Amino acid sequence: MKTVVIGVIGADVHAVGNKIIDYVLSKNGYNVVNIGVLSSQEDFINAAIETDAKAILISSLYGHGELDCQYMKEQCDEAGLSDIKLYVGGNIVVGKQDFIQVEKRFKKMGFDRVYPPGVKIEQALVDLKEDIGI
Amino acid sequence: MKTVVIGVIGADVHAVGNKIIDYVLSKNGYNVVNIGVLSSQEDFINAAIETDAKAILISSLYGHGELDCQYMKEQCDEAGLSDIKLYVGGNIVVGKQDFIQVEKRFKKMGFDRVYPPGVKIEQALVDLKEDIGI
Amino acid sequence: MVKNEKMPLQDFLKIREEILQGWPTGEHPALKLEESVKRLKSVPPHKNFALKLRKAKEEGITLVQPRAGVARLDEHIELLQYLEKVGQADFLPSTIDSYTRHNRYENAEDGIKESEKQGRSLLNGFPAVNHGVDGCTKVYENVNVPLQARHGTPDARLLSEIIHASMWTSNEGGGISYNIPYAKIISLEDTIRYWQYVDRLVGYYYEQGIELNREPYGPLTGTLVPPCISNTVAIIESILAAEQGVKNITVGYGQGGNLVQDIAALRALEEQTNHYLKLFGYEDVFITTVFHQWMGGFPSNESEAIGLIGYASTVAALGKATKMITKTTHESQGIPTKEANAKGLRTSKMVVNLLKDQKAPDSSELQEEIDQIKKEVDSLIHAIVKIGKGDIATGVVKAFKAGIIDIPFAPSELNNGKILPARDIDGKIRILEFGCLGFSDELKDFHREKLVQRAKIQKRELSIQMTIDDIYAISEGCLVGFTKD
Amino acid sequence: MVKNEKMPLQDFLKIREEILQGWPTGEHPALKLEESVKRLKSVPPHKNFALKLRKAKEEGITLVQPRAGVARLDEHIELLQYLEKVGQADFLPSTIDSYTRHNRYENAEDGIKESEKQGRSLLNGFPAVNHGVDGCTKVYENVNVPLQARHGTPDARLLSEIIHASMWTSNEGGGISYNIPYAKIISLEDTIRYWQYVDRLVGYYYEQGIELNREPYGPLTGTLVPPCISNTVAIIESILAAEQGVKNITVGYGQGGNLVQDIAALRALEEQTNHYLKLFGYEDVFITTVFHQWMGGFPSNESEAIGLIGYASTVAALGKATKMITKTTHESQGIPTKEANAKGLRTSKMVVNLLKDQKAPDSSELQEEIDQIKKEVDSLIHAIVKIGKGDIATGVVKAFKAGIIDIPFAPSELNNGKILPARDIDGKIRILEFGCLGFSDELKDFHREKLVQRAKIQKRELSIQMTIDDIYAISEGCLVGFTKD
Ligand code: B12
Ligand code: B12
Repeated sequence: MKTVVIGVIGADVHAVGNKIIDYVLSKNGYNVVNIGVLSSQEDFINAAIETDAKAILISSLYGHGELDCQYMKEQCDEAGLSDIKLYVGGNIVVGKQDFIQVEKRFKKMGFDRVYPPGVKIEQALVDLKEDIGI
Repeated sequence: MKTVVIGVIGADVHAVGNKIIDYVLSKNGYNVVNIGVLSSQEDFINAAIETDAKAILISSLYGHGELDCQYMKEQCDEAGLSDIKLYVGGNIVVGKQDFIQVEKRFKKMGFDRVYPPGVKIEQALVDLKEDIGI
Repeated sequence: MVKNEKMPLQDFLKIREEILQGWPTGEHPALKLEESVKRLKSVPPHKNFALKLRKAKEEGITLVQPRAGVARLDEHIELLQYLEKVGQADFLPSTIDSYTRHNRYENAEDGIKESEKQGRSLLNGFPAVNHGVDGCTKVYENVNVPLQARHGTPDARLLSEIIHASMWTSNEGGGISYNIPYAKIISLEDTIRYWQYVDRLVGYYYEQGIELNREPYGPLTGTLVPPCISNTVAIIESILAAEQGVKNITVGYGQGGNLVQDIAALRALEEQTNHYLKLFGYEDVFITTVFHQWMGGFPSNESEAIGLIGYASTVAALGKATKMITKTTHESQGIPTKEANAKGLRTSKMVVNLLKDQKAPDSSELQEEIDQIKKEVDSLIHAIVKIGKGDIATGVVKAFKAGIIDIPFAPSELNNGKILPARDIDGKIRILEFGCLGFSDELKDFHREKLVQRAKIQKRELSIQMTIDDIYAISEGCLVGFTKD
Repeated sequence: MVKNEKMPLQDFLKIREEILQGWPTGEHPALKLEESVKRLKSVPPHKNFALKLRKAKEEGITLVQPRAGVARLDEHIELLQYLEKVGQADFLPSTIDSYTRHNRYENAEDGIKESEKQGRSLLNGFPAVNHGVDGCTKVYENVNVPLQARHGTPDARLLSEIIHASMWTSNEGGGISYNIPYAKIISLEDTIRYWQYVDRLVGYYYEQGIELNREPYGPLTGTLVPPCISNTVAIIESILAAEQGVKNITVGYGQGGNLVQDIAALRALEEQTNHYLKLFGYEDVFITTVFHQWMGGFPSNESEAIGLIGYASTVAALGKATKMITKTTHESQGIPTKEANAKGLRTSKMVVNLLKDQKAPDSSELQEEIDQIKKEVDSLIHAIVKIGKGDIATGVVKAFKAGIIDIPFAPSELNNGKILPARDIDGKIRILEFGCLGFSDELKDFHREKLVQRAKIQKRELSIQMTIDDIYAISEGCLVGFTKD
C-alpha cells in the first residue's frame, strides 16, 4: 500500500475537497496521511518523511497558491525528498487565468502534475497510479 | 394639427409597438394615420398623399427592414413627397449589429431619422417636434 | 361554414394533389405517401418528437428547445448541430422565414440566392419549402434529436407535407394561433380548413402506425395575453386536431410573469385540454405542455435578459411543463447568434435540471387561480359552442367576429381588438376592457376589483396607460408597470 | 468560561487600548471614540446600512450585495464604484484578504507592496487594517451606498474598530461562524470573547445614538449545511450580539437548493430569531434576513453558473429576504473580474425586481418544513442552554465539544465533525449521520426515513457516497446526486 500526503497549504481553510480527497484515495487503496487545512510546506515535508510517502498532493483553493507553493520543490530536495511526486490542484491562482500559462509556471516551480479548477480527484487517480502505482 | 403616417412595413406583423405609437402620438397632439401591419411602400405613400402628412414613421421589427425599405426615398420623391420626413425604427436589421453602421446605411438610403432597438416612441417625440412641430 | 369534421380521405388526397403543385419541390418521390410512411417508420425513437415527449412526461422532467433558422442549408445544419452539442438542446426547431410563412416562395428563393451571394443569412428563418425534401432530409440526417417546424404560417399545407416526408416529427401551429397573431386579413374559415388538412395528414400517418406530435401555438401575441384566452385557443385547436386523428398534442402557454398565475395556467391548461377532449369524445389523445419563456419585449441589458430567462426556467420547472422554448440575451436586439442561442439554452437547461426533483407545492392561492382560469375558459368555450350551435369550428369563427373571443394586440382585422389587459398588484394579468368577451358579470367583477385594487395602491387611474406601462415594464426591469413622473 | 454577559464599559475600554496597539494604523485621531462618534453621526441615511435595511424591510423588497475586495486602495475604490454604477449594487462590501483575517498584517503589507509593484492584486481581498482609517475613509467617501466589511476573521477587533471609525456601517461575522468554518484550532471561548468585543463596540455606538448593522455569517461551510444548524448558530450569535447592545441584526442563510426548504429556512430563521431574542429578554432588536446565493461548488460552465444565480435570486425574492449576496459566473474559477461581478449583480437584481410584488404562497408543504426546522432548532437550542446551565455562551462552547452542535465539513478541530448531510429525494438537505447532534429520536427518525426513501428510489445504499455525490451534484447540473456507473 503506497502512502500519499494530502493537505491544504497556507492560510487556506477550504476543507471540503480535502475531506473528499482523503475518502476517495483511501477507498482506492492508498494509505492517506491527511494533514488538513492551514498547513505549511514544513508540515507536508515532515509528514512525508515520517511516513515514507511516495507523493505529496497539495490543495490550494483560496488564491494565494502561487505564493504558498514557492520553493516547495527546493525544500523537498533539501529534505532528501527529491524523488517524491509533487501534485498541486484546486484554484491555485487568483482569478480566472489561462490554465496553459498557470501550468507552465507551476511546472517550472518543480511540480510534476498541475490541475485546473474543477478537476475532481477521481479524474487524477489515473495519473497517480501511473506515477507511483497503488 | 400635423398629420403623420405610421405603419409596419413588409411581411411584418408586429402590432404591439404600432398600437402604442398610435396612442402616444395621438395623445401628444398629432393626427395619426395608422395603416397598420403588413404595409407596402405604396400604402405608406398613398396614405401620406391623401392626408397631406408631414412625416412617415416606418416600423420594421422582423428583420427584413433593410430589404423592405430600399428605394423608399426614391419612391417618395417620385410621388412628389420630397419634403416629407422619413423615420424608421424597431429592429430594422437581422441580428444584433453595430448601430452606427446601421444608421449610416439607412441615412444613405434617404431616411432622416433612424432609431435603434429599444428606443421608445416617447423618446422620439422630441425629434418629431423639432422636425415638423405639432 | 367550416365544421369540426374529419376530412374524408378522398377529399384529403384530392386537395393534396393540388397542394403538392404549389412549388416545384412538391414533386418528389418521398412525397408519395407510401414512401413517406416508409421513411417515417425508419425514424428511431430518440428522434421521434412524440415519443421523446411521452418519455419526458413519464419522468416528470422539462426538456428545452430553442428557436433557430437561417436561409442557407449548410449554415442551418451547422447552427442546429451547434445548438445540439454546445447548447444541449433536447429538441431542435427549424424556424421558418417570413416569406415562406406567407407562401411567397419566389421571394424566399431570392433570399436564399442573395444569402448565398453575401455569405450570410438575409432571411429571418429557414425556407423549408424551397429547400424541399432533399434539404430537409439532410437537416434530419445531421442531427440526433427530434425536429420540429416552427413558424406562423396561415397556410402551411405544402410546408407540412415537406417536413413530415423529411422525417421531422412535429409541427407547430393552428388555424387560429397562426392566423390572428400572424396575419391581417386572412379568413379564419380558410385557415381552420388549412390546418384541418395539416392535422389530417398527421392523422393519416397515425393510421399507418406513425405517431407525430402537433403543437398549437400558445403565446399568441406574446403580450399580456390573459391565460384564459390563450388556453381557450389551445383547447379548441386541440379539439380540431383530435378530430382529424392527431393523438399527440403539446399545448402551449407563454410566461405571463406572476409565478402563481403561470403555474396555475399550465396546470389548468393541461387539465382542461384533457377534460374537453374527453368531453368532445376524443379518448386517447396524449397531452403534454410547453412553456414559452417571456414572449413580450425583452430587456436590452444582457445580464437582465439572462435573469429573466433564469426566472422563466424556474417557473417552467416548478410548473412541470414537459417542454420549454428558450430565449436569448439578444432577444431585444435581433435574431441571436448561435453562441447566444446556445448560452440561453444552457442557462435554461441548468435550471430545469436543478429543479427536476421539485414542483410547486399545492396552495390555496394556486388552487384559486387554477379555479379562476378554469371558470373563465369554461365561460369562453361555452359561449363558443353556443354560438356555433354545437360545432366548435363554426363557433370559433363566429366568436371572433362577435368579439366573444378577442386576442389583445393582434394584427388581424378579424379580431375584435377591444380587449385591454393589465396587471393586478401581484403582477397577475387581468382584463381592464372586455369588449364583447364571453364573460359573465361575475367574472368581469373579479377582474375589475383586482385592477381597482392596483389603481388604489398605485394611486392612479384605471386607464389604458396602465396597459402601456405594463407592456414596457418587464423590459424596464419590473413586472407591474408604473408611470414615472 | 465565557458567559453571555454585557462587557462592562471599563473592561471594554481597557481591552480597546491594547487592541489599538496591534498595528500602527490603530493610532489615529479618528479612533478616539468622541471623534469616531462624530464621524458616524455625519453618515447620511442612504449610506447607513442599518437604516437602508429598515427601509427595504418596510417595502418588502430584496436588495443585492456582491463580494469584492482587492489589495490596492485605488483599485479597490474603482472596483466598488464599478459595482455600484454598472452592477447597481444596493450595498457594497469590502471583502478582506486572508492574511488580515489571520491578523498577519505584515504579510498583508508585503502583499500590498508586491501588488503595487506588479500592478495587480496578489491578495484575495482588501487589507483594511493596513490601509487604516485614512484608506477606509477614502473608500467610504467614494461610494454612495452603505459599506460593510465581509471577512472570516476569528479576531476582528482591530479591523472592526478601523472600519466603523471609517464610517462603514455594517460588519459581518461572529464568534462561532467566523471560527469553526474559518480556522483549525482557535479556541471558541476566545473567539466568542473577541466578537463580544466587536458587538460591544456596536452597542457603545448605539448608546451614542448611532445604529449600526451586524450580520452573523449564515452559510458556515456553505456545503450541505442543514438549515437547523446554520439557523441555530445565527440565533445564538444574535443573542450574543443583542446582549452587548446590538439593535440591528441581519441573520443569514445560504441557499440549500430545494425551493421550499430554502423559503422555509428563511421564514423559520426570521421568526425564531425574533422569538428567542424576546425569550432571552432582548425586546427592541430589529431583524432582517440575508440569503446567500449557492455557497458550495459552482458549475464551471458560465451559462450554467448564471442559471444557478437566476434560480437563487428567485428563491430569495419569493422568500422575501431583505438582502441577497450574489455570486458570479467566475465562481468556480477564481476571484471574479469587476465585469463578471457586475453582471452577476445585474442578473440578480433583475430577478428580485421582477419578483418584488410576489411572495411564496402559503402551503402545507412549506408550513410543515417551517415547523420541522423550528422543532430541530428548538431541540438544539434547548440542548445548548441545558449544557450551559442557562448560559448560551458557555452552552455553545460545551455543545461544540460534545458534538451536540456539529457543522458539516468544517476545518476546525473544535468541531466534532461526525455529522454527514445528504439530500432527500426532493433535494431537501437531511442528515445521514448524526454524531452526537442534539436531536431527539423522533427527529432522527424523520431524517432517516427521508433518506431511506431516497435510497429506495435511487436503488442505492445509505452511505457517505450519497453525501459525496450531493457535494458534486450542483456543479454537475443537478440537485440530488447519483453515482454514474
Ligand atoms: C412580441 C414579439 C412577437 C409577437 C408579435 C405579436 C404581434 N403580432 O404583435 C410574435 C410572437 C407573434 C412574433 C413573431 C415573430 N417575430 Co417577434 N418579437 C416580439 C418581441 C419579443 C417584442 C416586440 C414587442 O412587441 N415589443 C414591445 C413594443 C412596445 O416595442 P417595439 O415593438 O420595439 O416598438 C417600440 C419601439 O421599437 C419604437 N419603435 C418601433 N417602430 C418605430 C418606428 C419609429 C419611426 C420610431 C421613432 C420608433 C419606433 O417605439 C415602439 C413603442 O415604444 C421582439 C423582441 C423584443 N423587442 O424583445 C421580437 C422580434 C421583433 N421578433 C422577431 C422575429 C424574427 C419574429 C418572427 C419572424 C419569427 C419568430 N422568431 O417567431 C415572427 C415574425 C412574424 C412576422 N411575419 O412578422 C425578431 C426580429 C429579428 C431581427 N430584427 O433580427 C425579434 C427582435 C426577436 C429576436 N431577437 O429574434 N414576435
Ligand atoms: C465552499 C467555499 C468556501 C467555504 C469553505 C468552507 C470550508 N471551510 O471548507 C467558505 C465559505 C468558508 C469559503 C471561504 C473563502 N473562500 Co471559498 N469557496 C468555496 C467554493 C464555493 C467551493 C469550494 C468547494 O468546497 N468545492 C467542492 C470541492 C469538492 O471541490 P474542490 O475544493 O475544488 O476540490 C476538488 C478538486 O478541486 C480537486 N482538488 C483539490 N485540490 C487538489 C489537489 C490535487 C493534487 C488534485 C489532483 C486535485 C485537487 O479534488 C477535489 C475533490 O474532487 C469555491 C468556489 C467553487 N469551486 O465553486 C470558493 C473559492 C475557492 N473561495 C474563494 C475565496 C477567495 C474564499 C475566501 C478568501 C474569501 C471569500 N471570498 O469569502 C475565503 C477563504 C478563507 C480561507 N482563509 O481560506 C475563491 C478562491 C479565489 C481564487 N483562487 O482566485 C473561490 C474560487 C471562489 C471565488 N471564485 O472567488 N469558501
